[in-house]
Formats: sequence, structure tokens, C-alpha cells
Amino acid sequence: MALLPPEFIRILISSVLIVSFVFLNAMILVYIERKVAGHIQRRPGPMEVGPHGILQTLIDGLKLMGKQIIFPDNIDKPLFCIAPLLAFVPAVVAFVVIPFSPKLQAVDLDMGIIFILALASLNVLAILLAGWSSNNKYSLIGAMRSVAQNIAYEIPMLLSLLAVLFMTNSLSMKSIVEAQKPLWFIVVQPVAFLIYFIASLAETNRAPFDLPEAESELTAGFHTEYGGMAYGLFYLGEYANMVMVGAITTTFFLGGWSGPPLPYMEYSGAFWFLAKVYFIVFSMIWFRWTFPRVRFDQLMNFCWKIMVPFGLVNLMITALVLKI
Amino acid sequence: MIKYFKDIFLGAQSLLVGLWVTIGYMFKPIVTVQYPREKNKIPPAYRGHLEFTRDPETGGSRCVVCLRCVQSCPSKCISIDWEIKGEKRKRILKSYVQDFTRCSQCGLCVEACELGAIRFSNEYELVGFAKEDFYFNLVKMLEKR
Amino acid sequence: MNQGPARKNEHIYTLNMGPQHPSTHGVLRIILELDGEYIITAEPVLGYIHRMHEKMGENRPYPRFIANMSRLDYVGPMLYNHLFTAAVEKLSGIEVPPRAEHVRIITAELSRVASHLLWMGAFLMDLGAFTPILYTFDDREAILDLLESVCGARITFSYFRFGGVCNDISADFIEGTRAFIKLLRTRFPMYEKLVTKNIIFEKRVKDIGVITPEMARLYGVTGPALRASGISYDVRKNEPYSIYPEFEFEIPCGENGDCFDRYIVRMLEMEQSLRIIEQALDKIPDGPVMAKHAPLKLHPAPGETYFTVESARGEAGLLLISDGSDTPYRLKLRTPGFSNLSVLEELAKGILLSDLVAIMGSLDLVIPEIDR
Amino acid sequence: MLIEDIKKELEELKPESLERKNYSSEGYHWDITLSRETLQDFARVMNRNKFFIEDVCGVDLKEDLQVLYHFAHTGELCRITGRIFTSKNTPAIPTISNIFPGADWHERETFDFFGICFTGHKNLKHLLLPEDADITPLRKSESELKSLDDLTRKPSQRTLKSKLMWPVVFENYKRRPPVKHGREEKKS
Repeated sequence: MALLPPEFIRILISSVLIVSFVFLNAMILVYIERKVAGHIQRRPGPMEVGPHGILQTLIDGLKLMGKQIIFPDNIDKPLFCIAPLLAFVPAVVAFVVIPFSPKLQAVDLDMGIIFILALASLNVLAILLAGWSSNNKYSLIGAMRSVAQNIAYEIPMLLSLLAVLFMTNSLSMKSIVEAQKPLWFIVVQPVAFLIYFIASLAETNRAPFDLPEAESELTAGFHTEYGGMAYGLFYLGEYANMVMVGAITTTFFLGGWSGPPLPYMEYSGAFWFLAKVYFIVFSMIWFRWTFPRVRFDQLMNFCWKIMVPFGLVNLMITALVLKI
Repeated sequence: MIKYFKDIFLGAQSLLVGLWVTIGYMFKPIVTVQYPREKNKIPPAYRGHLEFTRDPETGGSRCVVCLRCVQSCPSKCISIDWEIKGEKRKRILKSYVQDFTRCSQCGLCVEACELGAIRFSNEYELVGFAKEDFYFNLVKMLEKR
Repeated sequence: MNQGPARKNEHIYTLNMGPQHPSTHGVLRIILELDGEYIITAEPVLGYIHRMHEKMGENRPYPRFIANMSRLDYVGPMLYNHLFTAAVEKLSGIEVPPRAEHVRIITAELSRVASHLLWMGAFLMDLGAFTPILYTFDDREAILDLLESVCGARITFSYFRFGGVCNDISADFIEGTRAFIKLLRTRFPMYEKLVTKNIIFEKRVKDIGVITPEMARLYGVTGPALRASGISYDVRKNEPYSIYPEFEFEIPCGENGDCFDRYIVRMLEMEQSLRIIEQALDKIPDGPVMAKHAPLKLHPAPGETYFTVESARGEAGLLLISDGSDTPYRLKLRTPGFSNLSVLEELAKGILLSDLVAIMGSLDLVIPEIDR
Repeated sequence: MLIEDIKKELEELKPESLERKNYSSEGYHWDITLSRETLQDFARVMNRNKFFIEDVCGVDLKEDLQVLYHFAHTGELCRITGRIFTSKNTPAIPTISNIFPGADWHERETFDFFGICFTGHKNLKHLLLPEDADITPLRKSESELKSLDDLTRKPSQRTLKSKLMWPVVFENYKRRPPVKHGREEKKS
């Protein structure tokens, strides 16, 4: 052990922690999603495995792992195999720069947010590969929808984040949180918050923007042909992305780890951080079980006619106010 | 331009109203019945498989093998076997089998029976591994009861 | 690579929607020619659950066909029960006691409300809203419980008989129905808030799939789909059967004939059905629920009769040709879904795939009824 | 009154027969028998008077195959049945789907069940039956066939023959011992 440099051990520990955090989170989120959906629909949700069905997602995960991955005819096999990994891995890696609390952060990159956004856009590639390689027209339509949608929504998303970055003058996640000590940015930048939140719903393909998988139109969209853990990885990727969105929203608008003081605030700030993340994720789930799905052209109209102008105006006002 | 902002405002308002409805329902009690633990009350009119009513005088069935139930059945799922006995050449019921796999629970047989010898049971938890599990012999079932 | 002239249209591709597809409501298959996501042609392919009910009708005596009628349309089965029994009564001149007529109307209208509730949930499911279907199922469950208490079945009722109905209704049923009407009326504002006024829903269905009155006429579209186009045609009013003339109710109509109007018409129709049920409950007389001399085996005199009722989806017709024996010589079912679906081919030209789903949802397709 | 007005137009078609029917028993007002030449004109008359098509329905008779066209009106109560006969060996009838596009599917259905060929139909292939089906399920066997005369109502006949299998079942309905479904018996 002595031969290993301490930096290496740190990387090992933090990557293990992050991967397990993502897995655990996905499991908890699936459970929460099903429970929230159930109660909104006036049914109890999973109740059988464990008290109140708490172990249901674990069992489901085991079931998915035990399943055979079916390769349909005439697929592009290498791409078909890479796609789920590509959906999952970047979503996990992005957690490296998330500041859970002042001392709980794997790496504090100078350009943390750029790193996250770069990785997040790899998600599109995964969906495109999955849709293309499946040799299924539904998958292909879903993939094309997803690409158009994600590229369109990245613009208002960046515009809204840019407004915040103007105020912090830093791309590091930690310093963005620290800049919010006096006042959370949701108060200063409510429009940017709304735009970011809506655009992130579209980025993560959550309802009412779940067009790539719109099951009443495209059966299951890009993952129609996937089964077993390959499907599971898409799922994990989706939930990891949800947590990621929640984390970014918390970092940028909700003051990160700040909250009423707890003992050992350097570490226990993560509690407030996670609470805020889960609140954001809960509202995403809440949205999903309330609204119908939008149509594709409406989605684009909404982006280009409402979100982008509002984002631009917001950015301009921010710039003006800061300059004066 | 005013319409543009009005649309956005009204749209957002309608979405918030929708969210308010669902969050309200989230805290209302559950309406589903947790089946194996809770059970629904089965109304007396429920149409299950057939069963004999018991004749209080003889303790047996009231069936006199008039075959009206057989004739009225759309799916031909009742089969009756009988023997002829005695001076009056009375029909004595030997077996009365209902093929429940084909029954459509229309109720014509029960209505056709003037003596009220058959009725619907309230049995709804029927499972079996073979088709034959659902060939109900009403005579035997009456004896067991 | 084939470089022939056929490659001119290479960006057009064929998509098989169904027979196993979440929004075809069963086993309808639609062959779509798509250009991107825009539909060039849509050709429905039927017959995946064709059961030849007409032949079955010819092969069995009249009473034994009642059970089939519930299988024809499992969403509003009581209305089809009404169709068949009333047609045979008309053919053979059986009179129905007044109490039975009232019971028939109460149960049939309950069935219509149940059908519309289920439709509404399924329609919103097609549009991607998951929650309303469970709320409507909750309401529909109350109706099914009521109907189960009176006839013992939840979906395949087989409740009506020639000359009446097979069970009398109890005081509990009347009370329960009144309670249900009260309950459903409190739910309508919730549906309005959750669904009708929702901006996403509105944008999805307004001006989509417009059926003009002329188009509706040429294709024989009936029911809510026709009324949404602004034509007030309802068999219950225009060609009253049973004791519908005794009740006060309105025929809600739309204006544009789009999906939104079809939705609104159905919502308003539920309220009108509740009104009819209320009046029937108030008026219901005492007496038998079965005609005295109603036979179990009919031999209607030769002749033919055409009878129509307003089913939940439109005008359901039955042509009965009798040859004097105990089985019909010819039994022809005119199901509204069949005609309503035939208009889809024309509606689908040049729209988006998502709109096709909305249109199919709004037409209220029940495939067993279409395929018969 | 549409019912009276339409009479003139229907007579102009020179139908083989045009009968006023008793609506309360038959369910329609006019019964018109057409020939192959007048069928399209009939459809045009219906179209002009804003009727909508209900269905197209075949009937297998002893003499011929018969096809019924049912039309109804959304404004007034008026139902019209058109009849046309075609031979059994080479059944062919002109289509009306060019006038009523809604007749398209009904004609295809009739083609399915009776093998009647609708000339001029654009897309005459099986609708409900499998594509390669070569059966005509609703045609009857020789023994079952009845002639048209046997199927028409005779005024002298009572509507319901009392040739019942068992005399009056429901008279005894009340006399029947009350049946309680379910398992209440166990308690006693």
C-alpha cells in the first residue's frame, strides 16, 4: 500500500463513493418515483418486497441483471452495446465536480460547469447510437427527436446558466456556491431558474418532454429493443441525469449546501444539498405524473419562441445591471 | 405582443392549477383494494360457477333433469347424465358437469330452471393447473358441502 | 446498391403501427407511409380479433346471442344489450313493463358514463398524461360496482332479456346511484382543472383531426364524433327508442369537429346522462321487470327489422331478418366504430405521428366492436 | 316532409319496386329495389339529399345474392333501404364508394363475407378476413337457404308465433322458489 501515491487512493475512494452514490440514488429515486406516482394516482405503489416495498427496486435491479440481453437481427452490434454504457458513464463521471458540502467534493475543477455540460451532451450521442443501432424505426424516430430536442434546449439552458456565471465570475462549482452566501440566486435570477428548470426537463427527457421515449407514439422510443441490464443502464443514466440536474440547480440557484447550521457543517452540509436536490427531483416526478406530453413541433416552438428570447433578454438585463 | 405574454401567463397558470390538483390527491387516502389482504365484498348477485341449491326436504338437489338449462346454454357447457328408474320412468340425476372454461356467465340456465335447482356461487378465487380443474361436478360439490 | 428510379422517394418509409402498439387500443394495425414524422398515407388493417359475430348470431337461437352482445363492445356493453333485446322485441312485438324500461335506461346510461370515463382516461394516456386514467378508473369502478350488484358481472353484463331485465334493482342500488351521481358531479370540476384547461392538452388537441360535417356524412360518422362537428344527431332524440322521449336532456354539440370538441362533447354528454339517470330514478314505477309472456325461445314471424340505438360511440344498428325459425336468418351489426375509423385514412393525410395518436384516441376506438 | 319529397326522386330512378314500409315494425320508411344501372344514381340522389350511409349488407337468398344499402338522415327521421340483386355465380355490383367514401369499407366487408365483387372499387381486398382467405363465410348451405318470399312479412301473420318450446316460462318466474346466490346456506 505504501507504494501507492496518496492521490491515487483518494481517486479510488472518491470514484467508488460516487458510483455507489449514483447507484443508490437511482434506486432510491425509482422507489420515490413509483411511490409518488402511486400516491398521486391514489394507489399505494410497491408494497410487497420489504416494508412498504422498500426493497422493490433492489429486486427489480437484480431481475434486470439476471435477464438475457436480446440482440435483434441486423443490428449494429458494437454500437448497440456501447450505447447504454455511454448513457450511463458520463452521467456518473459528471458527479466528480459536484460540491456536496464544502469538503465533500472529489475534484474542484476551475471549469466545473463546462465539464458537466460537456459530459451531459454525450447523453445525446448515446441515445442517437441506441436509436440508430437498434434497426427499429421507432427507435430511430425517438433518437432523431432526442437529438433535435437536446440541441435546441441546450441553448436556453446555457443562456440561463450564463446569466449566473456573469454574477459569479467563476466556472468552479464551489465558488458558485460560495457566491450565494448573502442571497440565493433563485431570488436574484428567477427567470433564469425557471428557464433552466424547464430546459433541464427537456434535457433529461422527462415528461412532459419525454418525446424520445413517448410510449403511446413510439412504444418506447430509443430503447425499444433493449432489455435486461442494457435497459437498466439507460434507466440508471436517466436517474443519474435527474440527480445531476437537481445538483446543478441546487448549486446554481438554491445556494448549494447552505442552510441552517448543523454540527460538522463542512460535511453535514451535504444533507441540505441533498434535500434541495431531492426537492427538485420530486418536482420533476410531480410534473411527469401531472401533464400530458407536448407535441414535437410545439416543443421546438416553445424553445425557440419563448425560452430563447426570455433567456436572451434575461442575460442582457443581467449584463446591463452588472455593468452599471 | 400582449397576446404572447398573456398566453404564457395563462398557460403557466393552467399548469400550476393542474399541479395543485395532483398534489392534493397525493395526500388523499388510497382507493385501491390490496387484494390478497383485503377483499372486496362480493354482491349476492355475483355470477360465479353453478352450484346446486339444497332441497330442505331431501337434502339432495332439486334437479329433475328437465334439461332446460342444457338447452338454454349458448356455449353448450352443461352436460347432464341421468338414468331412468322406477315405474314412472323418472329421470334420476347421475352427474351434472359444468365446463366453466366455456361458460360465459350469461345466466340463462339459472333463469331457465323453474325449480330453482341451480344458482350462481360466489366463488371468484378460482385457480387451477389444468383445464379439467374447471369441470365442476355439481352433484359431488353438493355432497361435499 | 439499387440505383433505379424507385430511389426518388427514398426518404419515404413505411412504419407498421400495431397490431401490438400501446395507442391502437387493442389490435388495430395501421400501415403508415412516413416522410420524416409526417404521415403521407395511413391505411388501417382490421380483422385481428374478428370473431364473426354475425355468423354466430345466425347459428344460435335469439336469447343465446345476448351473451355475445357484451363481448362486442366491452366498454359500454349495456348499450349493446339494449340494441339487441330491443331489436328482437321490435321484431316480435314483445312489450316491456315500464319498470324494466326505466331500469334499462338507468343501467344503459350508467354504462355510457362508464364508457366515456374509460375513454377519457385512455385518450389522455395516449396524449401522455398517466394520472387521469386512474382517476377515471376510480369513478368507473363505482359504476361497475353498482352494475355488479344488480346483474352480477362487471364487464360482460348480459343483463337485458327479451321482455325486461333479469334482475330487479334494489333500494340500495338506487341509493348508490344517487350517491354516485353526486360524487361524479364533484369530480367534473377537478377534471376541468386537471385536463380541460391544461395548456399542453389544449395545444395537443385543438384544431387537430377536424372532421367537417360533410366529411362526417359521407363516411357515416356518428355519435360524439359527429356531434363535435356541429350536427345535432343523436338517436335518442332523433329517433327515440325505449322511453327516452319522457326525459329531458340536451344533445351537446361542438363547433369545429376537432379532437378538443370531441372531448368536450363527451364530457358534456356524461352530465346529460347523469340527468337522465336522475330523472329515471325519480320516476321509476313499481311493478315487474319482466314481461309476463316473454318466451325463452322465440319464433318471430318472417320479416325484417332495422333498429338503432345510440351507443357510447355512435349509432349502433342491427338488421334482423327472420325466417320464422328460432334463429335469425341474417343478423347484421352496424357498429359505429367501424364507420368512425374509416374516416381516419382521410384525416391522417399530412399530419404528425403524435396527432394520429390524438385522433385515434379521440375517435374512441374499441377494436372488438370494429372487427366484430 | 323529407319522406314525401324523396318519393318523387326515387320514382325517377324507375326502380323495380318502391314500397312504403311501416316504420314502427320494419325500422325504415322506403324500400327501393334497384338495378345495376340505377344504383349509382340512387347513391347520387341520397348524396344530394344529404343522407348518410349506415351500412352495406349482403344477404344470401335462394334465388340470388341480395345487397342492402341503408341510408339515414341526420336532420329528419327518414330511413331508406336500397336493395339490389346479383347472381350467385358471378356476383358483381357497381361500387358507390366513389360517391360515399364511407361505403368503401362496408363494400370490402361484404366482399369478405359474400364474395361479391364491387366493380370500380379502388381497393377491393379483404378487410376483416385474412388477405389470402378464399372463403365466403356468410353464404349459406343449400339446405339453409330461404327465398325472399319466406322472409317478407305477411300482414295476416301474427308477429310472434306461440310455438314455444315450453309454454310460458316467465309466468312461473314468481312461483319459483326464491333463489339466493352465494353461500348463505352454510350459516343455517
